[in-house]
Amino acid sequence: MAVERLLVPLSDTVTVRQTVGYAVQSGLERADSLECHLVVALPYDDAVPESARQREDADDLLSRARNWVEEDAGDADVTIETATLGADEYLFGPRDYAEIFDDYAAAQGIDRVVLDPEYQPGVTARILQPLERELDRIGLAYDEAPVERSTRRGRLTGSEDFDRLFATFMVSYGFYLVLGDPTYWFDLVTGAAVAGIVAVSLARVTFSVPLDRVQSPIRVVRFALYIPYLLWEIVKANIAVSAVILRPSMPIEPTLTQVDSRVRSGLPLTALANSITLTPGTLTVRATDQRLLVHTLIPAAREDLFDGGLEKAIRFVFYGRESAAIPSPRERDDAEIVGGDEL
Amino acid sequence: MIEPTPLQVTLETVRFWAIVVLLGLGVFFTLVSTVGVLRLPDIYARAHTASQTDTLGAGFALAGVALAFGWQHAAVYTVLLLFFVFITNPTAAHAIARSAAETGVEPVLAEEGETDESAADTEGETR
Amino acid sequence: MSLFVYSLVAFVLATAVATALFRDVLSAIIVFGAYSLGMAILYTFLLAPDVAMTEAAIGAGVTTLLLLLTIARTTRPTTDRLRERIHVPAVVVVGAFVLLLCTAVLPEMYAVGSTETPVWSNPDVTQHYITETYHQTGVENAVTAVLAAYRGFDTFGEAVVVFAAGVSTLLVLKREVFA
Amino acid sequence: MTPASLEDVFLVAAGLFVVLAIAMFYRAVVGPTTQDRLLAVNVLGTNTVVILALLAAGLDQRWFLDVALIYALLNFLMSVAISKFTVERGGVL
Repeated sequence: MAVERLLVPLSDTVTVRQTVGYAVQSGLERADSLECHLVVALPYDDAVPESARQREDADDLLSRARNWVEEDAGDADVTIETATLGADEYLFGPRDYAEIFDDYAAAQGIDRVVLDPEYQPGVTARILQPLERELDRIGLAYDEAPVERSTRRGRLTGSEDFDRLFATFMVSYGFYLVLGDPTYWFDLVTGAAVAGIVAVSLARVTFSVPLDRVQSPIRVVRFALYIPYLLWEIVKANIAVSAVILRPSMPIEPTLTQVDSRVRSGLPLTALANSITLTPGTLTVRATDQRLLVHTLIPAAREDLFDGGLEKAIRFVFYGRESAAIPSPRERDDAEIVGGDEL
Repeated sequence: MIEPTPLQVTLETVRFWAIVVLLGLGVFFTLVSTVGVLRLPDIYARAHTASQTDTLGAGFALAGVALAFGWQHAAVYTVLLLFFVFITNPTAAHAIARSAAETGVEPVLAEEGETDESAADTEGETR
Repeated sequence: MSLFVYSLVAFVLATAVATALFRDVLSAIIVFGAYSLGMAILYTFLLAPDVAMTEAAIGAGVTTLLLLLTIARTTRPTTDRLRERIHVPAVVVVGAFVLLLCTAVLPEMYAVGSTETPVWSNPDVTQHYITETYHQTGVENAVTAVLAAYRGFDTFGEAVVVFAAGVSTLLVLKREVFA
Repeated sequence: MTPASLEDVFLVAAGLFVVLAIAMFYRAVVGPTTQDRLLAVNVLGTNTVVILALLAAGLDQRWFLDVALIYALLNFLMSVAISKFTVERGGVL
C-alpha cells in the first residue's frame, strides 16, 4: 500500500485554507493513504521580545490547520504530523527557508511539497526573492496549490488602497504647498491636481507594504523622536573621525564587519542601513536580507556599531518600545570582523 | 526711523555671531572631509569622510542660511533642502560603495584581522 | 566677491579640460556632471535662474542618463591609458583662435548688469517695440512678436533643427529597438 | 558689534566652499577607480547645493533655493544611475 507523504508549509494568508484542502485532495488521488506534514517556519529568535507571541501564533495556526485536514480527509487514511521549524537557528532569506524544508523533507522521506502561492514565511517578515527559485535550486519538488484568490488589482477600492492613496496624496500635497504658497488659491488647486496624479500613479510604489491606520502614524511620531538621537550620534562620530583624519599620522584602522541585524527587510532595514552610513566611520557596503556588510574606519566607530545603539533605536521606531530592549549584536554574537573576501 | 532698542541690538549681534560660527563649523567640517577624501587610502575609507560633507558640513552651513532668513518661507525651503540631502546622500554613498564592491575593488584593511594577515603572508611568500 | 567668481571660473575650466582629456568614457561622463554643477552656480550667480534650472535638469539629469544609455547600447572602449594624447599643434591653433576671439570680442561686450546697454541708455528702442509691435506684426504679445515675427527666420531655423533631431532619433530608435 | 555685513560673510563662506570644491576635484581627476570619481562628484554636488544656498542668503535672492532643490534631487539621481550602470551594465533605467 502506497503512502504519499506531503509537506505543507503554512503561513497566515488568505489562501492557506484552500492550500490545505488541495494538499489533502491531491494526496488522496495519488495514493490510498496520506501522511500530511504541516509545518510552520519561524524566524524565531530568543533575542527578540516578540518571539513568544510569534510562537503562540504558530501553534494556533497549526491546530487550525490540523482541524482542516481532519475535516477534508473524512474517512480516508490520513496521518497528520505538525512541526515548527527553524526554532533553533535564525532564518534570513528564502534560501534558508528552502534549506530547512529540504532537511525536514529528507529526514521524513517526503515526496512532494505543496506550496501556498501567497506563502510568506514568518509572521511579519516579507521575503523579497521568491522561495520557488530557491526550491528549484536545491532540487526539492514542489507543487503550487491552484487557489482562487481575489486578484491584487481587483481591490482598488479596498480600504488598504484607500489608505495608501490618502497617505501619498497628503505627503505630495504637503510638499507642493511647502514649495508654493498655502494661502494662494491657484497653488491649492494645482497642488491638489498634481497630488492626485501622483497618488493614483505612485501610491503602490511609494508604500509597497500596506499601511496600518494605528501603527503608521505612531511610527512617524517615533521617527520624529529618533531624529535628535541620530543627529547627536552623527555629531559625536563626526568629531571622532575628524580628530583621526586631521592627525598627521592618521591612525585609521579600516575593517570590514558583518552584522546580522534584528531588523527585517524593507523600510526598517533601509532606515538602519542609511543611519549607519550617515554616521561617519561606518558605511554599509551591502545589505542582503538582514545581513549588513559594514566598513568601519576607526575602532571607536566599530565598537559603537557592535553596541547596536542605532539598531535599538530603529527597532523602537518601527516595532515599539518593548522591542527596543534587545541585546547588542556583540552580546548575541552576531557581529564579526571579516576579511576582504566577503565582498 | 525708529531707534532699535538695546535688546534688539544685542539680539542682532548674537544672531550675527551665531551665523558666523555656524558657517565656520560648516566650512571646517567640509575641509576635514576634503582632506579625508584626498588622504585616505581607498574608496571605502573615502566614502566615510565624504559623508561628513553631507552631514555636518552641509548641516551647519544650511542651518546658518536658515538662521539668516529667520521666520520666513525661505527658511522652510532650507530645512527641506537639508532633509533631502540627509535622505539621499547615504543612499548614494551606499550605492557607490556597493558598486565598488561588485566591480571588485579591493579594500585596504588594517593588519589586525587574521584572514588579512594570512593573506598578506602568503602574498609575501609568493613574491 | 572676486575670490568667489575667479575660483568658480577656474573650477569650471578645470572640469571642462578634464572632460575633454579623459580617455575612459564613464569617467568623462562623471566629470561632465561636475562641469554642469559649476555651470549651474555660474548661471545662478549671473542671475539667470531659468538657464540654471535647465542646466541642472539637462546637465546633471538627462544628459548623464542619455550618455549612459548610449554606452550601454554600444560599447565602452577599454583603455589602459588614463588620458587622451595631447596633439600639441592642434592645441596651439585652437588656443590661439580662442584667445583671438576673447581679446577681440570680450572688450566690446557690456558688463553684466551694465546700464550702458541700449535697452537702458536708449529708451527709444524699448519704447519702439512696445508701441509699434502691434501695428507692424499684428501680434499682441511683444515677446512672441520678437520671436516669431522680427526674428522669424531664426526661430524657423531652430524649429527645423529640433524637428530634424526628433526625426533622426525616431529613425535610430526604430532601427535599434523595434526592428 | 558687527564688523562686517552679513552678506559678505555668506559670500566669503561660498568662496571657501568653491575653493574646497576645487580641491575635491583633484580626487575626481586622479581617481583611480570610477567609483572614486563618482564619490568626489557626489560630494561636489552637495557642495553645490550648499554654495547655492549661501548665495541665496548672501545676495538675498530666494529663487536660488529652487535651483538648489532641483540640484539636490538630480545629483542623487546621477550618482545612483552611474552606480547602477557599473553594477549591471545597461541597467540604467
